[in-house]
Amino acid sequence: MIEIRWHGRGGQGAFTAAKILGAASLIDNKFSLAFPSFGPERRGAPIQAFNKIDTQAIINRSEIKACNYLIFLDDSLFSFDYLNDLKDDGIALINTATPEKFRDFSQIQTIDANLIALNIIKKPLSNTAMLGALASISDDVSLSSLQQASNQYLSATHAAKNQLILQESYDHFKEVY
Amino acid sequence: MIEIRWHGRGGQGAFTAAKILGAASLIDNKFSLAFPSFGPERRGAPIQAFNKIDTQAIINRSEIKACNYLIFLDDSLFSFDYLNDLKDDGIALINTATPEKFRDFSQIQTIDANLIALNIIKKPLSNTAMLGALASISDDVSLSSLQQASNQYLSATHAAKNQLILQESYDHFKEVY
Amino acid sequence: MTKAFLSGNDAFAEGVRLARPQVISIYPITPQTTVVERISEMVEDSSLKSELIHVESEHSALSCAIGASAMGARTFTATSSQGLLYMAECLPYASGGRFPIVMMNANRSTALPWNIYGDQRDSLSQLDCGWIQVYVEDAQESLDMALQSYHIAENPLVSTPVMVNLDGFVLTHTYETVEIPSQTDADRFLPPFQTENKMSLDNPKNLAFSVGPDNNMEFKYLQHKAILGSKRIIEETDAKFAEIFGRSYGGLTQGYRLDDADYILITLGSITGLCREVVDELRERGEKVGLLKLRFLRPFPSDDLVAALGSAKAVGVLEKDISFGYEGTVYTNVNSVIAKNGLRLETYNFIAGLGGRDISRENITAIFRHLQTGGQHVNFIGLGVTIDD
Amino acid sequence: MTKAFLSGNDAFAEGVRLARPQVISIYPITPQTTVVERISEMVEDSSLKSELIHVESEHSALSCAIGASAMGARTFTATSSQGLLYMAECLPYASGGRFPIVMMNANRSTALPWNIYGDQRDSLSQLDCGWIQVYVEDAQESLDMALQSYHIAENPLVSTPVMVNLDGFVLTHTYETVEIPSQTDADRFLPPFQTENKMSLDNPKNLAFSVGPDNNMEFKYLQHKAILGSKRIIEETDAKFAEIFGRSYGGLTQGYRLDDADYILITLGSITGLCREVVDELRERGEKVGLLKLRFLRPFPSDDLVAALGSAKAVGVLEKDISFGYEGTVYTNVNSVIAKNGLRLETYNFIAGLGGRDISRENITAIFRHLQTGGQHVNFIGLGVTIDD
Amino acid sequence: MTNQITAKTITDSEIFYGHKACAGCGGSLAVRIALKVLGERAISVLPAGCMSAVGFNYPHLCFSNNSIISTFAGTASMLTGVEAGARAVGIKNFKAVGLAGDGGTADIGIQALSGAIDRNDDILYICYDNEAYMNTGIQKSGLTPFGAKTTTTPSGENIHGNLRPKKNLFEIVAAHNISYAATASIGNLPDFINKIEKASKIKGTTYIHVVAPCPIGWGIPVNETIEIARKMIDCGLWYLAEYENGQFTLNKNPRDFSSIKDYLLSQGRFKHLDDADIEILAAQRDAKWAAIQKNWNTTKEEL
Amino acid sequence: MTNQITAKTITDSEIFYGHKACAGCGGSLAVRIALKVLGERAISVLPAGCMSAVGFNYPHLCFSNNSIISTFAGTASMLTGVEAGARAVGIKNFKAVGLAGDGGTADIGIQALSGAIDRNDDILYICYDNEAYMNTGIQKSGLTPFGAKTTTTPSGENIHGNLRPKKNLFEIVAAHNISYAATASIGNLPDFINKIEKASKIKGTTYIHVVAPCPIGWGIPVNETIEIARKMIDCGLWYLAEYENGQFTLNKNPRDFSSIKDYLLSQGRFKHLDDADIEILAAQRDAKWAAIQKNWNTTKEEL
Amino acid sequence: MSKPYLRHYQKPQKLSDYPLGTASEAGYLVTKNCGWRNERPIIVTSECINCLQCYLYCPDGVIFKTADGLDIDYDFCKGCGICEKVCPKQAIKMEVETND
Amino acid sequence: MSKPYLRHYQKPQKLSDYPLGTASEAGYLVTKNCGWRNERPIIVTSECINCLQCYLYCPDGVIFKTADGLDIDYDFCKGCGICEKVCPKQAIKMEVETND
Ligand SMILES: Cc1ncc(C[n+]2csc(CCOP(=O)(O)OP(=O)(O)O)c2C)c(N)n1
Ligand SMILES: Cc1ncc(C[n+]2csc(CCOP(=O)(O)OP(=O)(O)O)c2C)c(N)n1
Ligand code: SF4
Ligand code: SF4
Ligand code: SF4
Ligand code: SF4
Ligand code: SF4
Ligand code: SF4
Ligand SMILES: [Mg+2]
Ligand SMILES: [Mg+2]
Repeated sequence: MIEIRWHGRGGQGAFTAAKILGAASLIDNKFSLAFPSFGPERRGAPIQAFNKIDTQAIINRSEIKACNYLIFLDDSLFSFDYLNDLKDDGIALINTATPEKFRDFSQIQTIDANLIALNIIKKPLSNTAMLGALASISDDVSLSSLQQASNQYLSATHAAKNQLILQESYDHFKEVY
Repeated sequence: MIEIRWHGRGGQGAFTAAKILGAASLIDNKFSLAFPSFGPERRGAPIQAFNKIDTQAIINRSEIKACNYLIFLDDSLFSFDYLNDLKDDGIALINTATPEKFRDFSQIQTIDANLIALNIIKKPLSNTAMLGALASISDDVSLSSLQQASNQYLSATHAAKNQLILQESYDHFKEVY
Repeated sequence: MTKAFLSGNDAFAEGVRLARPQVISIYPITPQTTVVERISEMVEDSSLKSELIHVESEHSALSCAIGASAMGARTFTATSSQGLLYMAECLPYASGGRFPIVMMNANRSTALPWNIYGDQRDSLSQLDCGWIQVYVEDAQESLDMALQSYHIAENPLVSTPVMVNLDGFVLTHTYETVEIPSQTDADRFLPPFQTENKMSLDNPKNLAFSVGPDNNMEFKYLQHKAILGSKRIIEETDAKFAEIFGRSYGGLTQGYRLDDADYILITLGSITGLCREVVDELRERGEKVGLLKLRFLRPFPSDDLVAALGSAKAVGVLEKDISFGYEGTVYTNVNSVIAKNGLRLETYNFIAGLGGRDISRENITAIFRHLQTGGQHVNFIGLGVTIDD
Repeated sequence: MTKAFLSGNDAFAEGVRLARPQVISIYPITPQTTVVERISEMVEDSSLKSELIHVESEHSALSCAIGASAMGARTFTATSSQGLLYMAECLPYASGGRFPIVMMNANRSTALPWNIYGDQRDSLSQLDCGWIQVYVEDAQESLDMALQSYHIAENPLVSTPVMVNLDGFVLTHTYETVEIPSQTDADRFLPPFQTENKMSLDNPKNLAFSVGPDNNMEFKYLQHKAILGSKRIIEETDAKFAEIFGRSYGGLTQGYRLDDADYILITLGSITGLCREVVDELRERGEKVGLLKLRFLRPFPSDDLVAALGSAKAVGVLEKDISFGYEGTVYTNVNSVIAKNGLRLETYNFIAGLGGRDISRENITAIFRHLQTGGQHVNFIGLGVTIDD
Repeated sequence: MTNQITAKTITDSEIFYGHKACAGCGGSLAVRIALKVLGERAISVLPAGCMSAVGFNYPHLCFSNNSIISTFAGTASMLTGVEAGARAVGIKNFKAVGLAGDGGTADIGIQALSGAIDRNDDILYICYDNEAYMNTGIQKSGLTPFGAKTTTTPSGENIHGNLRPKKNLFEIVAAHNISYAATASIGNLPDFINKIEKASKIKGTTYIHVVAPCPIGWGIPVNETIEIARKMIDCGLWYLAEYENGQFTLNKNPRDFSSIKDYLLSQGRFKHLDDADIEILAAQRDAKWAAIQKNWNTTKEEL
Repeated sequence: MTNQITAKTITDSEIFYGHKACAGCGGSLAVRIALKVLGERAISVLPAGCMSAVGFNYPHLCFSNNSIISTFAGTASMLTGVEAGARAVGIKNFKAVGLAGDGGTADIGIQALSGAIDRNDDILYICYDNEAYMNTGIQKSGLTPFGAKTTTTPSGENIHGNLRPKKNLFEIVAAHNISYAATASIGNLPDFINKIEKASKIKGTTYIHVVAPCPIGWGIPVNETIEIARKMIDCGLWYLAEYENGQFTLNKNPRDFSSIKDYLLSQGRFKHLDDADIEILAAQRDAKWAAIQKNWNTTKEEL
Repeated sequence: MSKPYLRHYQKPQKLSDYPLGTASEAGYLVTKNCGWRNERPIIVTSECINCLQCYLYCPDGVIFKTADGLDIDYDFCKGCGICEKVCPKQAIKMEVETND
Repeated sequence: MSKPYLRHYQKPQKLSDYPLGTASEAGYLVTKNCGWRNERPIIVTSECINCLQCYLYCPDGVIFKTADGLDIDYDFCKGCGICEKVCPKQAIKMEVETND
């Protein structure tokens, strides 16, 4: 089972990303759960969202402790302590404009998702870009499924642009590797 | 155990009589319960009230089925069927201005309680008179205790007049016998 | 000490007066109403000095009491049936906040159908709400438990609200002889209310807060532990009460002729008296029967039950209650003790008195017969019809 | 039939849409809110044609549903926690009036302390209210039980409201794959609502009347009998559902690897999945463990329990609930079956997940250990502190 | 105002009949008349209170129209459900009417009532105001007037009965911008009948507040129910008015008031009032009327 | 009106601090200011709603005064208990204040509020109106204005958001003959401050209805909370007024209104409104102001 | 003219005699109210001008129109005397109820 | 000046560390709110006329008076930008928050 934790601020769309990822696994004929964390904090406060992905039905709803992927929609949310929450081969994926800070850590991958989003939708909404990035660095979800799934959670106009973001962020890593 | 059922209309004071009787037994160093019957009917509708009197504490709160005394505050409430609810030596005590109708029944005693009350308090409030009558025909409660007890349930002015009613109705039967 | 001829409600009101609550919220409902009427008279004539608040509903009655308790005031309210359910949200609120409010509940059937008569479905349906629940038998116990309840509730180790249940009409509206203690003795028994669980200008607090998954379970455990722990306080309270007033009720339960009893009937509330009479009758005939009156339903008297039932052959639970689609709730609770302790005896449930149906001496005798001969587990007593389909 | 990636609440809303309720009253409360939000969208976009009523409270939500049901309309409402308690008065009202309303409850802890997370104290505290109570495990069962519940509730032999319980957040807000049946199939499954228990201009009725001591107990008995009788209807409904949709849930309970199981864990709701995994794990190690999921708490599945537990050595009840001063209510209910049937096995209670505390795989494994080795009867799982005093 | 339905033309059918109310009960008259005006197609919702208590005792059922008891707090919300449900199942030409006491309306029921008005549900809500919780035996409600003795506002040395003025429910309802609201009294049935008739034809929420004395609770002989209701209007402690289109209209504009003292002291519940208490009530009345005369439309007709 | 407390003189103490409200939350500003005016001796009661949700998370507690969360329906009744309890235990010079949202006040809480006013309990009740149930994620309340999109009044092909006008709560409260009631807005804090100060000195029930925009629910940038509150007043969809001694007074009498369309379309919740919808709102506004100008005292000062 | 009327009632003998839910025939009377009455209203036809005030104001609705005036359903009249009070012609007399 | 302030918080280790009931010390903060902030308000002292509008309108009350003007408690400022908007002198600038 692949376990993923998203870090974002309320309103950044971390949970939407998790839902798109879950819906994409469905298209991939996998099983998945997507769930938010809840708390009293409001829009703007740091929040988390979660995915579990597996080839068989997932019936364990308990908390995720160790992650295959930790995804940060915003590098201000990252702290190095979080690396302890990764499984042995886990990866932390960080949206940052200053990748050099993270260069020394083999478990960390970075992408300037804001930049990609800003170019396409004029807003620093990083969530879709991070999905594209994830598809790129992992075999657990396919870009095409993400593209299909994202349509379900976004209005038609948004969806089209998000396709572009997905593609671009996907390509970003494909180039890197 | 002495079991008594009062028949009256709401507002005629059947339950007050039952309470005075109960309080009087306390003075007599007996034990007693007094309880009303309840229903959706309002002022004016026929209602019942009950007493249980005993020389030992009464711990049985179930309904009274067979009575030692059935007391009717108003003869319009009486029907001969009720005599079936009397214990073998039970007595029905009826407030009536037409005693002749009941003359043939050994289980029935009558008194014109309204008349007594009218004379003294100018209202046909029969309940105290029926208490006096009961004291007279039975050994289960004393007049003096009733007089003492009635003070607890009535304002000072009322109480004084009720003493008179009690006495007069008590004497009524003493004369008869 | 004086003697008076009072109803269960009147007696309870006297107990409340003696306890000197500082804030009282009232809302009428049959058959509770005469309690709040008596209390209104006491406030009017200054025999009780208290803030008397005419609230607009039972939800408000208990909310108001909670607010007052949060200021450290001793509080009282009373309700019944629909009213208890209308304030249901406030029940775990008061207990979870550990506010030692005392509330009288006049046990009455709940709608639908509408019915103003006594059964115990109202309070038993809210057994899980975190309150201590007492069921009393007669007017004297009503008065005494009004006083005792504050002593239990306000003990800092308990700090939990207490609901005192009086059977509607058969107890609330039945007049009988009651001893009324003196205020001096009452004051000797019940000290003024003191707690840390309150606001204060010198030591401001935030109350009734949220607690997330991190700590919530600990708060719940503390609540549970406090009620379990109240068993001891209940016994101590009864002992102190006995010392001052010469009356004692024996704590969580009260047994009757249990020694060597093979067949035991468990009761609660005002039906107990009649059952005792039947026990006497049967004992006279040489039958080994006994009775256990449950005074407290929470904390549940597990230990007392084990002690009482240990060597019995069969036990019956008589209750004015049914949990639809199963059985009476008290029965369920009793059975659990039996299962946990591996007791070997038959258990039977007698559902009676729903909606005010009279329970007769014959009914009780038949119940003991049933215990002796065996039969169905769950029995409706006094149904007026053939169960044809 | 289509597949979608939906939360438990979303799935339930889809089920409601397929059931075509005619009147829906809504009031928000976390974590129920997204159900009524989905339904609002459906009404707005006409995929559901229904009178959508924005009521001012939960008491009003259920009162409104009762009124509509009294006209013969199929009705829906939903609530959670404080909301369920705020409408508590209307619960026995709806069931006593035999109005086959379907209500979703998002299981959430009740205040105090405030807590929005999932535990089952809300609905379990109202177990006696005369409703049929279902607990579902995942989003698919949520959708399916929305449909099935109407089929059960509206059966004239049942005519009793059904409360469908979804664990807050872990089920209500967790997204997973769900099959959505076609409207055609749904219509084939669920016929329009018909009843005699309603007003009509041709045949005017007086409803929700009072019934005094004379007849009241018979009405209560009828209610009890209807819920007991619903066991058969529940099974028939499931069979019909299986026929049309190819999914089946097995009626009142669902067993898992019970054959020859010595140690059985009883669960309800969404924790069941994880427990199944642990059973598999232990079975693989050769341990004779099994699981029984209680789907319905009322009617209580006594017969299923006897059948399942008959030859076990120990049984555990895992519940997100505590009846303060005693034990978990489900445990109490299970123990009663054991006592009545004289089953010889140890029983244990595992109170977990209060206020949203996570229940881990390790917790479940430890629970099975406890079943095997024995220990305390009532256990709080996952307390974060030393129990020092 | 011309009467459309009169004693002559009103249906002969009795819809609320055989009930167990006290002799001379004003509330039962209000309910009887309301249902006679609305007719057999009215669907009535009555909360706990005297009228449901005396009318719905299985098997003795006193409403010949479709009727239901609601929870005490739930009159208006159940009414909403009834109305929506009736429409949903295709019933046409019916009127959903609530018939609730003062306590059930002004106190515990106000949340639901306020909500229904806010939704403008197509219902008629009639509050029969007997100025206390009567079904439970005369306790103070929000509509109990200043000075009245009830069992929870006893009068004695320390306190002279209820210390709070009567809640201004008619205007509270009107402040919701309700489609139509009116006050009425069983002392003036033609006026009450007209208002019911008018309200029943309006789509949206309508409200009628009808004073209906309770001889038991007020402490008057059972044959004086109508008289006391009339005296209450005559002495200015009640007024007949309507609210429509954002405008208040006074229907009867008394030239001067009859004795308030006479009205009060003829009732047991006010017997303890001294002159100072009566002065307070008179002052309250005068202030109210000053505001009425200033702010409301008043009809020409002075009675 | 002369300011008695100003930004200069108001206490430096922050009583509501460190809370978890969204950035730019209007409600938190209303609560912060109210408590700064009332001071440390205020005892506050907050029902379920955003402000209690963001302020009372054990062990993180954001009120430095005595404060308690009430049940959602029980703000006013708990406030009554707090006030009575405080007096009963001998506390002096305190003010019991309720701080409740629009849903908690106008819908589920109105029974208790109405009851407290009826008793004239010595409490101050402040409703911070963000025009929806925000804590649960933006659902329609009785105070949600006509046209607004919420999650339970979605806007789409069939329905253009909420179809019911905003409940007239200020006047409903006033109709209770309350000692003092006022409207306010966080767009005008000096006015709000004065009114709190004034209310706090009155013995008896007082009520302040303060509009407190919620950037999340209204669909505006978080830095525009104050601006939108001001626009709402300027375009005439809100007004600053008081009710005292049976009399309404308009505090600010705008000579003319700024564009209602501008106000509406700058918010996400109104973006779907077409001109016809906007016309309806404008007409409602004009009718309201016509009534205000006719019936209320208006100050000379025209702004 | 229609109204709830008195039925012969037999207490249910078996469970199936009870209605489903709490819904039963509207306007179904099983007991009279005459037991309330201490005084009996008598309409003095000769004095009556048929103004219908008594008909209108009777709380129990027991005064009904007949071909030639008004009559009273004494099964349900409670004897409150309101009719006597509202009659402008003193055409109703209250007579003490006899017991037969 | 007083206000709730940040404490060093340790999760209770034993049951007796928990309060009685749900009553705990008022104004007890254990976490900062600066994680909210994307932009940081900077008061340009030279432009400031000390009109206190920013102080008054800050929803979080984090602007406080100092001996020589105003300062901001950045532990709790959420960066909403309301202060910038209400400042009549544009004396507050919002700067993009850096991560260190
Ligand atoms: C929740 C709840 N609380 C209390 C009651 C008890 N109760 C029933 S009727 C009634 C009095 C009703 O007073 P009102 O509404 O004025 O009507 P009236 O009896 O005067 O006709 C009360 C308090 C109830 N049924 N439900
Ligand atoms: C009885 C009950 N029903 C529902 C809720 C859920 N609830 C909590 S806060 C809230 C919304 C509050 O809205 P409002 O009063 O306007 O305050 P806001 O959140 O907008 O500040 C709701 C519906 C609850 N706590 N209790
Ligand atoms: S108590 Fe009053 S309102 Fe109730 S039935 Fe009797 S007269 Fe009517
Ligand atoms: S949702 Fe709105 S009202 Fe609630 S905290 Fe956020 S901004 Fe404030
Ligand atoms: S006495 Fe009363 S009940 Fe009888 S007819 Fe006259 S008004 Fe009607
Ligand atoms: S009120 Fe008198 S005159 Fe008029 S109809 Fe009746 S009896 Fe005849
Ligand atoms: S940015 Fe917002 S929180 Fe920070 S100081 Fe300015 S107004 Fe206050
Ligand atoms: S608003 Fe601007 S000018 Fe005024 S005090 Fe603040 S920073 Fe200075
Ligand atoms: Mg009334
Ligand atoms: Mg709000």
